[in-house]
Amino acid sequence: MENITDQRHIMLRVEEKRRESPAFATLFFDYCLAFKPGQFIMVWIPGMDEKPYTISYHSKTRFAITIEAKGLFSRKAVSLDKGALVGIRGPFGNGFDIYPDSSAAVIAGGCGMAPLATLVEKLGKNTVFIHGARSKDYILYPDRFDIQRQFCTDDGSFGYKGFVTDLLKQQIESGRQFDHVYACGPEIMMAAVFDLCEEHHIPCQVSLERYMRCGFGVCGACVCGSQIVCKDGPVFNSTALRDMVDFNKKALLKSGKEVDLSLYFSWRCQ
Amino acid sequence: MENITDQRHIMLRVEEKRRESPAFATLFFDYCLAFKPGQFIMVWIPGMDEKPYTISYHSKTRFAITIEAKGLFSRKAVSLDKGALVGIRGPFGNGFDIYPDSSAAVIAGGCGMAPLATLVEKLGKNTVFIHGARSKDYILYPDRFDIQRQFCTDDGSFGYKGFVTDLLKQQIESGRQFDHVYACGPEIMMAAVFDLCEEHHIPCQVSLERYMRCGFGVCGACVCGSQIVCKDGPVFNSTALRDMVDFNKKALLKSGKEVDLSLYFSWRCQ
Amino acid sequence: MTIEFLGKPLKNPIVLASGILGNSRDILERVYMNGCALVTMKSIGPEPRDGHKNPTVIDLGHGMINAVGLPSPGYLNMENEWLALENRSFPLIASIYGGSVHEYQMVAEYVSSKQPDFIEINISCPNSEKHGMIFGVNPVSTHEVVSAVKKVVQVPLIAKLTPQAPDIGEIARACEDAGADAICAINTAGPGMVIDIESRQPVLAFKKGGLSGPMIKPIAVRCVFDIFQAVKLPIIGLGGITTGKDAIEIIMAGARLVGIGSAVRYRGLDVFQKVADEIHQWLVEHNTCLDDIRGAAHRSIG
Amino acid sequence: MTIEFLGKPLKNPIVLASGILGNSRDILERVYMNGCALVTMKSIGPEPRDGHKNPTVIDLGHGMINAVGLPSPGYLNMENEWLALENRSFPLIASIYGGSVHEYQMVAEYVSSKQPDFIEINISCPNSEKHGMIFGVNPVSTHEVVSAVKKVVQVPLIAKLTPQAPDIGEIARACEDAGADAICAINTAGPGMVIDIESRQPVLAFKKGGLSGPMIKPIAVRCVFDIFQAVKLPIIGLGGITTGKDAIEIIMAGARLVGIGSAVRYRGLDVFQKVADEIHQWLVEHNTCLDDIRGAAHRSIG
Ligand SMILES: Cc1cc2nc3c(=O)[nH]c(=O)nc-3n(C[C@H](O)[C@H](O)[C@H](O)COP(=O)(O)OP(=O)(O)OC[C@H]3O[C@@H](n4cnc5c(N)ncnc54)[C@H](O)[C@@H]3O)c2cc1C
Ligand SMILES: Cc1cc2nc3c(=O)[nH]c(=O)nc-3n(C[C@H](O)[C@H](O)[C@H](O)COP(=O)(O)OP(=O)(O)OC[C@H]3O[C@@H](n4cnc5c(N)ncnc54)[C@H](O)[C@@H]3O)c2cc1C
Ligand SMILES: Cc1cc2nc3c(=O)[nH]c(=O)nc-3n(C[C@H](O)[C@H](O)[C@H](O)COP(=O)(O)O)c2cc1C
Ligand SMILES: Cc1cc2nc3c(=O)[nH]c(=O)nc-3n(C[C@H](O)[C@H](O)[C@H](O)COP(=O)(O)O)c2cc1C
Ligand code: FES
Ligand code: FES
Repeated sequence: MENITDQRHIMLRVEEKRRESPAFATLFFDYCLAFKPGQFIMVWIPGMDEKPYTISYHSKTRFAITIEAKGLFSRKAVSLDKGALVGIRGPFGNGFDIYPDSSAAVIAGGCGMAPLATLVEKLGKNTVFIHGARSKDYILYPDRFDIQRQFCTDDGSFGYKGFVTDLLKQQIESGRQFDHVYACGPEIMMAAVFDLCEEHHIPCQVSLERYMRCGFGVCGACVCGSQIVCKDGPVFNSTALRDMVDFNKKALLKSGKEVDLSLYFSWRCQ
Repeated sequence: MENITDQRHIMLRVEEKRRESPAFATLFFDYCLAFKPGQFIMVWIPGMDEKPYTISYHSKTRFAITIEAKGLFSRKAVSLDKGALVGIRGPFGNGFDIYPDSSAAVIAGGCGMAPLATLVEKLGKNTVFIHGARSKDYILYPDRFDIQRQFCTDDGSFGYKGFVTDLLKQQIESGRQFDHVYACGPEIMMAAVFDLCEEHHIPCQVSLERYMRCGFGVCGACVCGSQIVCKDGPVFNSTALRDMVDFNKKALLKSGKEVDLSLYFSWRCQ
Repeated sequence: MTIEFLGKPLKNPIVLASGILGNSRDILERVYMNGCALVTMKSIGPEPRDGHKNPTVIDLGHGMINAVGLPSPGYLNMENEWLALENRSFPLIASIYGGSVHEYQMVAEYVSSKQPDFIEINISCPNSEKHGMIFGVNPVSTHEVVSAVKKVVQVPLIAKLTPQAPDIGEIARACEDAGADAICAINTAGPGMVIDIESRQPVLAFKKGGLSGPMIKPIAVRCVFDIFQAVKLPIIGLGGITTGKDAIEIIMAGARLVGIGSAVRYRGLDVFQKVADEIHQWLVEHNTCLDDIRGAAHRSIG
Repeated sequence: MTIEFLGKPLKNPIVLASGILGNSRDILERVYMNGCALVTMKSIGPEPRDGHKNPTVIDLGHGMINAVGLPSPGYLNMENEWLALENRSFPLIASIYGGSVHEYQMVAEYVSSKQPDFIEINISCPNSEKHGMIFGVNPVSTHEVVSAVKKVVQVPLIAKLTPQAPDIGEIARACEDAGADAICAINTAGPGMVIDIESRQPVLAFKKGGLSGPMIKPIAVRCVFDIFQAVKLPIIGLGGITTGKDAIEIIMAGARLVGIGSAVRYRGLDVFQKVADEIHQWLVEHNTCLDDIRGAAHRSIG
């Protein structure tokens, strides 16, 4: 019988924990999980809550999630130590479309690096890789990749001072041709990347974040217009984004109430 | 997905009906059923009842059951015509143990021929095949087999006048060696065959009949001492028979009441 | 396969169950475009409510367990949604719940003014401490809440029942007497509980949850059978319906329309069209029609 | 893994559910030899009763549906059986049912004189027109029948409950107040119905039937959880238990012993030994014991 991992939780113990920086930690689990970059799992801390996280490291014997300490749950997750018991189910969602032998740009903003890390590892050496963050402390995996990375920070504490879109624009304007652009980070950043891509007719894929319950397209918590983020997404391409009126505008709170994105991202889960 | 046939009924239409004699009819169904000689199916006539029947013909595209009109249900079954809708589930039970290249005797009494027919077709040409019945009208499939058959009837209307055990005894006493004896018919006949076999140290297999409900060893309707007829049987070998104190003695009525076999066989199902 | 339901013509007998997707006009429309004839909104309550913490919905393979906990923006906080629904191109059921007869009435009256095609009152939800189910297991309180709501609504009223009632036929009769126009059955069954033995904790944050999907189909079929025997009202039958044959089965038990919820997980969003097509094909193959098979299992043979 | 139950030492916590095999001394002994610590006889009634016509038991894959209909030789027609059981080598529960308080009492008093180790009263069977379940959904009639039976029996009394009760904790309290010594939960769930769409007939001759096996496990776990919270009595937990992990789960909900019925179909007659071994292994691997895990899901963490 094949392992069914998207039904009841598989209970795993944290095998290794890496403090990436004051704000980030990566939890490793020794388990063979079928997975495609961009997919996510639901992570249950018994007695606490359950939230979606992308897989940030993946091999035949191991996978990891990288968490940014923000609210109640993520702070608890970051505080877990080796041996802690966690339930996971998934992977869910569609994942990124990967095209061999094409020229790609990957644009990560803050913790948006997490889903892109395993993607970058599947793309060619000539991929352009741009990584922005608030400051040096928010740069994830500084030494992880074979590929060269361009850094930028809001405060200039590491790399270029400015936005990821500035760097992408420079690349495009310098004559570099991209077949695909992948982006993950704050929705406002992804919207800026998408706009830039539209302007230059480059197909783009971004990974969205919405409040989730089931993770498999039934409960409706995560809907964004007519799209079901957990099932149709979390990765959406340019075609989908063009029709997605709520992209970078609206999201549903836990109650189902539709609010402006700014309100959504200032909301704290109790 | 493989066909699951032992759960809910598979609904089939009678494809062909053969009136074997005034008392017997064979109903053919065009369906590929996995099956081993000696196993049985539960046959449901919607609106009526459901009873166990052995499979009397079997090929890759077809199978049949042969019914003796006795009580309410079997008379209804015998009256069904081509096109009638019947539900079947199964096959259930263990079936006969078959030993290639061994010398066997097959002893059928009346409708006990039904489970033995497909067995005989799997045994070697040198099998001794004895078939008894009340009278000529109760002889099943007179022209069916390649193998020669010895007939006997209680009234002498066909073949030898007397019992199947008489014929078997003649064979044994004439010096014929048997590795295995298979028998099906009235329990008193099977008991006589078993006794004869014990006397001559021949391994014997008989097929028992008890009232059944589930057919798969849960409800307990069919228990005979410590044996579950639908699951451990319906075929029992000499080792099992030696320990089976209720063999040829006791059976449970539909209510679960244990009665003498004579009482059981005179009882009519409402 | 067009069919009439309380005077409204529908393209087929398939209904989206409440609480499945149903969170925005756009997704309701997408469900409609995927072959569903009548869509139900997620149940609307008297107050803003977040629902329970996660885990809230878990697939068990042969069905699922959920305790979402009736999240709702609250009936007064949905103006955008109502506006968006005003010029809808599809028939709509608005589902409502409350914690008291008064709350049910308040929500119902307001929602009725927004002119959904039907209002469904959820008196059957097991996933809250105080909402809903208590009404649905007792015929007296069922009668009270249904008749109170009936007085204040301008559109046909559907009562959604729980299989947990000791005698669901009796509850359906109470609804009929109280003026309900149709019955929807069933809400989730159980409730059930799943315990993770490693952490020794119930998996759902609310501990208990309602069961849905294939494993509850026999319960749903029995309930619809009982209701069909008890009342003359049309029935929306649901609970584990996943294939056209499942739909035929619950129609034979007495359902006029067939609801689909959990099957979205098992067969995708186009399950509505698939089931509608499968029903159609079965009817053609058997040379029959919906009117002929509805309640057919009540006519005994043999 | 020996465990005490109402003063009786048992070799492990595994119980044979009533109505499974349980039809003769010899088969009960065989079940016991296959690793089961405590075996239950098929429920015994006041009169000879054939039960329903077939089909009566159908496997649905993830569980089964049955309406056997309480066949029984009648309590006065079992002398051979009682004689055979007199010198038994295994602990025995005699299960009984009736159609009225008086019948329950009559059967119970007589059966008690035959000295089974325990008497279980089945107030929870959905498969008969008039027997059993009506008592088990109402705390008042539950109290009445349990206290009446308690008066006339000389052995500890177990009350077997139905999950169909709107509040099973309340029913368990009524049993405790009435003097029951233990609770057994659950009997089959639903009832359900399965309709064959080709013949348009319910598959079971009795039309409706109780659900058992894996698909009802979440309901059983929830019921045991509720009962554990409501009363102090020891609980026999059953409903879909098929593996050692299932057994651990229902023990964590609060069960002292674990019943097995339908799993005989899914894992064979040696399911009793298998489950006992699996429990044992799990306990060893987790360096714990039954007393430690019983009711563990009630202690919340985090
Ligand atoms: C597909 C997907 C993949 C993700 N991958 C990662 C990842 O790899 N690493 C990572 O750190 N995070 C990831 N997240 C985010 C993660 O699920 C949590 O939302 C995050 O950790 C914050 O949770 P919290 O409970 O600690 O904070 P909260 O108290 O919930 O608040 C933090 C912020 O999260 C948002 N939010 C959380 N819950 C809600 C809600 N109910 N309704 C509306 N907004 C809400 C709000 O914007 C809020 O400002 C992912 C989310 C999704 C949907
Ligand atoms: C494994 C197995 C295989 C079988 N194969 C065949 C077969 O191939 N062909 C065939 O014709 N029959 C076969 N039978 C017998 C068949 O199942 C029916 O019992 C038979 O057809 C008579 O049923 P009836 O309802 O017509 O008669 P009934 O009214 O039931 O009475 C006929 C006789 O059947 C016995 N009987 C039936 N029901 C009960 C009961 N509830 N309790 C006790 N005794 C009962 C009694 O001895 C009774 O005298 C088989 C039975 C079993 C167990
Ligand atoms: C995740 C989820 C949420 C639900 N929310 C509601 C709800 O808000 N209101 C309601 O009346 N029913 C709700 N239900 C019950 C469904 O409408 C339906 O009655 C039940 O799931 C049985 O149908 P199914 O087996 O097709 O899913 C919900 C079911 C699920 C699975
Ligand atoms: C075929 C069958 C017959 C049953 N007969 C009885 C009975 O006579 N008395 C009773 O108390 N329970 C009876 N039950 C219920 C079981 O004892 C048990 O409570 C139920 O099946 C749930 O357990 P399981 O899922 O392990 O089977 C019967 C169950 C089945 C499947
Ligand atoms: S989280 Fe439930 S539909 Fe997306
Ligand atoms: S018929 Fe049910 S155990 Fe044999």
